[in-house]
Amino acid sequence: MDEILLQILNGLDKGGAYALIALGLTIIFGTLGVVNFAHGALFMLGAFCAVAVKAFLGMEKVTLDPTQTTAWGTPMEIRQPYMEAWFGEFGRLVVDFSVPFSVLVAVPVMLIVGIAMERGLIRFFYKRPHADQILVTFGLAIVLQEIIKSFFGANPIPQPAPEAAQGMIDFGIALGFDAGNVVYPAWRLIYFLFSLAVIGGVFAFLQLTTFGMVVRAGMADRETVGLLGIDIDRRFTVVFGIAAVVAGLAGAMYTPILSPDYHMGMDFLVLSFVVVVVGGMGSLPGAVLAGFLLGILQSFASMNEVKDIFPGIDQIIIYLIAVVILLVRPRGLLGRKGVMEH
Amino acid sequence: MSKLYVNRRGLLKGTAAAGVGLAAPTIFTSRAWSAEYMNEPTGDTVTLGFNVPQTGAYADEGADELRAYQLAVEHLNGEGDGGMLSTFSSKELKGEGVNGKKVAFVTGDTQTKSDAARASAKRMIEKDGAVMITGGSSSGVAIAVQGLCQEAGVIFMAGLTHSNDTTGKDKRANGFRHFFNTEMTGAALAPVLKNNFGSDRKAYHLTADYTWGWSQEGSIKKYTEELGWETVAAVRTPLGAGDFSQYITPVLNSGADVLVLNHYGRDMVNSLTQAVQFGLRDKEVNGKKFAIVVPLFSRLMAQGAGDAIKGIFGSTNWHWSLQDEGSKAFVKSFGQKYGFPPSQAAHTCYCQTILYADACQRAGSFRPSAVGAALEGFSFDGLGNGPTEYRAADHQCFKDVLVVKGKENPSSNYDLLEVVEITPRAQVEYPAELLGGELGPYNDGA
Amino acid sequence: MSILSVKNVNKNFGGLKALNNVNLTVDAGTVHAIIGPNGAGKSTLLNCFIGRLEPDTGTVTFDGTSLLGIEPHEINQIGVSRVFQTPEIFGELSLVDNVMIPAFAKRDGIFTLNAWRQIKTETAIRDKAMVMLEDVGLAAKAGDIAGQLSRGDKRRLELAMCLVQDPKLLLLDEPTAGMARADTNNTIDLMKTIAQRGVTMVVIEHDMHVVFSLADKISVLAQGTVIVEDMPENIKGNPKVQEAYLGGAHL
Amino acid sequence: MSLTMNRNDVLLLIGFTIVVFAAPFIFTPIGAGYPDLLQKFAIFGIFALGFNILFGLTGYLSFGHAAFLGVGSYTAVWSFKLLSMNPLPAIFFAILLGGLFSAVIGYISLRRSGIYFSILTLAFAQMCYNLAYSVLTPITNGETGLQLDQSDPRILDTAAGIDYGAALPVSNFFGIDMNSTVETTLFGQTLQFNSGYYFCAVLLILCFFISMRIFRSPFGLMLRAVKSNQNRMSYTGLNTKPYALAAFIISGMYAGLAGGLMAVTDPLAGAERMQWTASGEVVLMTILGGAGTLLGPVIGAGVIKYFENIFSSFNEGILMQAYSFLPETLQHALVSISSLFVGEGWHLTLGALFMLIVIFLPGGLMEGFRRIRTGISRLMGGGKSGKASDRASAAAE
Repeated sequence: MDEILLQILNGLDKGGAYALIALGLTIIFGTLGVVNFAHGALFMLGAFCAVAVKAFLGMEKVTLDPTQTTAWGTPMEIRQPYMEAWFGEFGRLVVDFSVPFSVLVAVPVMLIVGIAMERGLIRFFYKRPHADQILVTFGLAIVLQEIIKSFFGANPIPQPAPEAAQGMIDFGIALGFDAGNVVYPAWRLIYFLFSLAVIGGVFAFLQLTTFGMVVRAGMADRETVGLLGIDIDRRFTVVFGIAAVVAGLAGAMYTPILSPDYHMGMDFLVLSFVVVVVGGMGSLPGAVLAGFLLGILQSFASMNEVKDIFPGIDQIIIYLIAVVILLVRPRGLLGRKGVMEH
Repeated sequence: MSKLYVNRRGLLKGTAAAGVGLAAPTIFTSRAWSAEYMNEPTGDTVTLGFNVPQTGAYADEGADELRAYQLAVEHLNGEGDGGMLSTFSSKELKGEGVNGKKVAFVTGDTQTKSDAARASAKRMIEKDGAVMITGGSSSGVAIAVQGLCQEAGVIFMAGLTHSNDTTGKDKRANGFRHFFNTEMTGAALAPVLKNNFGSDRKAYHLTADYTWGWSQEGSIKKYTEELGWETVAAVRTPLGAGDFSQYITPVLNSGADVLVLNHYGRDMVNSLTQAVQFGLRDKEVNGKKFAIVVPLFSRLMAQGAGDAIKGIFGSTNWHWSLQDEGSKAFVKSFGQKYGFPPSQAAHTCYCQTILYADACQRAGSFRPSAVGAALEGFSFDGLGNGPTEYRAADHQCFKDVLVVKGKENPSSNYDLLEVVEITPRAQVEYPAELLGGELGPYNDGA
Repeated sequence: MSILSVKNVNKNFGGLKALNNVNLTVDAGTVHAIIGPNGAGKSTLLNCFIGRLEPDTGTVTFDGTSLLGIEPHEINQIGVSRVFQTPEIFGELSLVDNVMIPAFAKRDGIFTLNAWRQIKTETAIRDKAMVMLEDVGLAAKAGDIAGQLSRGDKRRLELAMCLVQDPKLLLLDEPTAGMARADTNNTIDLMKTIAQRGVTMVVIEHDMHVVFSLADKISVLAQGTVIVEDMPENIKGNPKVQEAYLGGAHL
Repeated sequence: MSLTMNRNDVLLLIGFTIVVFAAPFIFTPIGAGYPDLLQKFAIFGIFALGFNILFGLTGYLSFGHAAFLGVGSYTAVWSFKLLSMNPLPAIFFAILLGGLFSAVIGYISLRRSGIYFSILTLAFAQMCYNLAYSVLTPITNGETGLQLDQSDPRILDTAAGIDYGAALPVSNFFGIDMNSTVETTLFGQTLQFNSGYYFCAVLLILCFFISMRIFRSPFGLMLRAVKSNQNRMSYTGLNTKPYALAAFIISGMYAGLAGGLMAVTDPLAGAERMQWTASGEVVLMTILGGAGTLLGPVIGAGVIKYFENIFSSFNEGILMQAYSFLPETLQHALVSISSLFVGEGWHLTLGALFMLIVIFLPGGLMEGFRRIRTGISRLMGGGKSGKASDRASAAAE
């Protein structure tokens, strides 16, 4: 029982990340009709916002100590972070909290990236075939990740969670389990709650604001909204920016769980497409539902008891679910007719 | 039908079938006749092919390998401070190139994919005339390229490849490995684990679901079970799983008190970081402190895992903090050129280049069979691993193995591992038959 | 002699009764118009003939074969062709290709793996297609890309695509919708020629001018039911029809 | 047979044949004339040609065609191991298995269209890849890849009394080893004529010819109709599904053949051939060259393989040489800029190339050629009239 509970937690946590990435992707699909193969790269850029913030906050003052030499004969470098040198203990704390801080940076940065991408490139591709959209966004994704690689290298860069969030939370006790039986890392719980908050924020924005209403109307029927004399294009620019922010936030907060490297976007790309399609093209609730569903099923499929019966099931579970769902429900869980079918 | 064995440069020297071939029109002058073996250098240079991952997850490791190769070529050609040439026990190389020829090199990108690595190696052999291929950062690629070099008739000096199969089941006469393997890791690590954790332990394995992972899992199981450890479970994880939480949570309440992560590269970075996140490093089970073991360590992985590496045991082929003369010379030479110490991948690649060059010099030829004969059974010292021997039976180097531990208080971003023990060579040696496979005959490509 | 007979057809969408016990008989060789106010169920009825919709109850029989429960392409293969309200053509292909495709379908059936034959040698099919394009007045544009045609020309093209199959029954859904008067008159003339060839036609039309110049018989559909079925000259004065049109919310 | 072809098509086929056979002459000056890369050009040309029959004609975007390539490779290697080192049975079974797999996967996936179809094919291919890498290792030899072994049975070869001795056997077409090369020097260039390449080349030309026949056939017209308007197609009495499925199977067989040829030229089959990135690669090749054009996919395949193999091989040393005619400071500056785009940076060049082409040449490289051709003919036309007027004025004198 505790085992299943833990796997559900794992699934929710994973699902949170899947849902966030898929959410942005499906917004772009639904509103702009663009197949965005650079969406994984946006996730990666978000993660590197965290890397950059940590690198910035952790900038070190380098002094050479002539009395000591390195193994290769040059004077030893003495490094001290400026933040620590200037602000002492407080400075250390600031560096320690670099990942949460990076969220504040990621929002404007990703918004700008998203808007620049839409204005500078994507908008010329609204009327082009999906194949062209795939080629151009895939090319962009490669360019973005190569740029990141040339700055940060190919190796994963550790981004620890703040010390305060590095421990485990034992909430099994509250549910009547023995102490220590159902414990879960604090940061992962924070990530799950964070993903819920972002998802909630996006939904609230689309449901409650007039801007959101227009966007939803645009998702339903772009031409009609255009006929109403609303400048839908301007709004779609912002929509793209929002999708980029959502992906970026998902990436920035995920760094303590998965040390970021330049290639992580590609690893999430296929998965996020599967999530979106399983949820149903252009359906926001579908993307969220599919994200959590796939996360939880993936966790269950990895349990030893399951793997004993179906060896290798954890390798293919995501794809298997995708096939089954698409064959049973032609447009995914909550998809609408006619979106992205041609 | 008579035996037909025709090679690339060899004209069709079969029977009647020869007429079917592509006879060269007379206006062409063919140089195919003169070569005695594949890519025999005819000018005043000899070309080596450095095939390393430049894109993909191991790009940084590949970049470090390439640095080492460039350094080795400099030293062979008499530039720079000579590095380990001065500490190497064989004194044949004088910094005047090899066999009177200057050493030149070409590079290629393996992408850590067998197909791409073979394509790249083929380019270097077919187009650039490389007489030896070296490099790589994974066993799948090493075995694939080794097979290719055997078919083409050039020597393959493996880079970083840790699977038993490279010099076991899939060994080839034209292939040589300086790096150690999972068998040696198991033999070296087990006694240290016993000293530190006792002989009454319950181990839980997480294993990357491909040949290297299985090989590693098998070795560790074998040697730890000999010590009296019990293996609670061995779970296979998909390559590139990213988030391993669903594999780690079952460890929590499994009763195991040791977690063995048979992962490498990004998988290892992620699984270790996440295992520490789940509190496994600080846990107490069965009244004992929980332990995490990572059988194969590398500095780049340690950098990726950050603080999670502290106190974790593992093994490595070489580490720059070693204080023997060879290591010191190499670290000095590498550090002065690039500003930071070399990784184990860089070290093994450097050594392989020097060993190859030395063998050519001793053989007085670049002919694969002659070079191979010079390498077989060759005993040497001064390359950072103590007395070492290239065993003739499987073309595997036998040397001391380092058992390392993540440092608690690293002084720099490179000083992440400390050497706990140097397991002597005698302890990690095994009979060549143990791992099966056949070397087969050398292929000179002509 | 009836070629199409519709008996007791009902179709509900949710709670809405789109077709309520519709009965209809189309005689061979005649032009049968279906008129009625918007929302009367005309298009729904037509969709029941071609396999796009399945009625809840009732039968649709064409030439002795039931049209229910079979695929659209099978319905076409037994001789029913359809012109759509918005012309459905192959927009990326040339006009002659557009007409050759149905000609191939007529000759080779629903699927043939004729990958080794070459179109170039299919002169009979090409000639047939060219004749049809000639008939609809598009021969001069045979090599043009169909998507770039005017709406009227697209409709002609669609007609040619249907006619090349020598259909026994041609269904037309508002063939002159959105056309200028001159275009409409041309289309009427064209349809008259088709009618003279003996093709049975069922036409849905708003434009009474079109209806009365073509139809041999008219069915008036209102709120999902056929309220009158009669000769054109008897329809004009029929009070039921007037009520259906004038009493309805529309027009 | 050729009587039924357009004159232009005959010319295209002849030109194509000449280029393919003369490839060692043409590609050696740009560093791509060595056997392995020429083989890759031919093999991926076949792969892309087949993919284009599905994607270019019907518009169904499969993201799983690498699975059939992988199946073809595994089948061919198994044929070498069990039956004979002759490539004919190997490619026969590779095509057969490629066709069978594509029939099954296509039948299921074609129940959906658009992106749903793409994701279904992707899912199937990823399942094949993941299983081949791990659980199916007894059949695929997992990460290491399936290789030949001295001790393989090779029933047919044994029956025919062929003994390969202690060395690893080489695939062998009735006495011609697939890795044998004749090397000659012409105008200072070393040209390599490789039998494996010419084996692939003949098949490439055959595949190109078949593809041309399909393009110009009623069947090909129907495939275009599938892409254009499926609604109209079914109301025209045509069943779209078997047409799409037939295209899917044909392209699967092309992929199987390509996979088989990879094993023929280099007897090793690895799982990563089936990964989604490999499927994506053929999509990119096709779009880059020009989807729906006859020649485009072959060109796209060539460009991508050229970048992968040649651009990745440039290192600083080579760049320094290339710029050695320049003053030293300029040389260093140019080397450091260029090295961002070559060597380990070749991905960047490829990504940028994708973007530039799709932005400026929506129809792929073929559109670029078309534009150049019209540009030239306009120029030539202008030139001619210029000359004519010259002549006129000369006459006036």
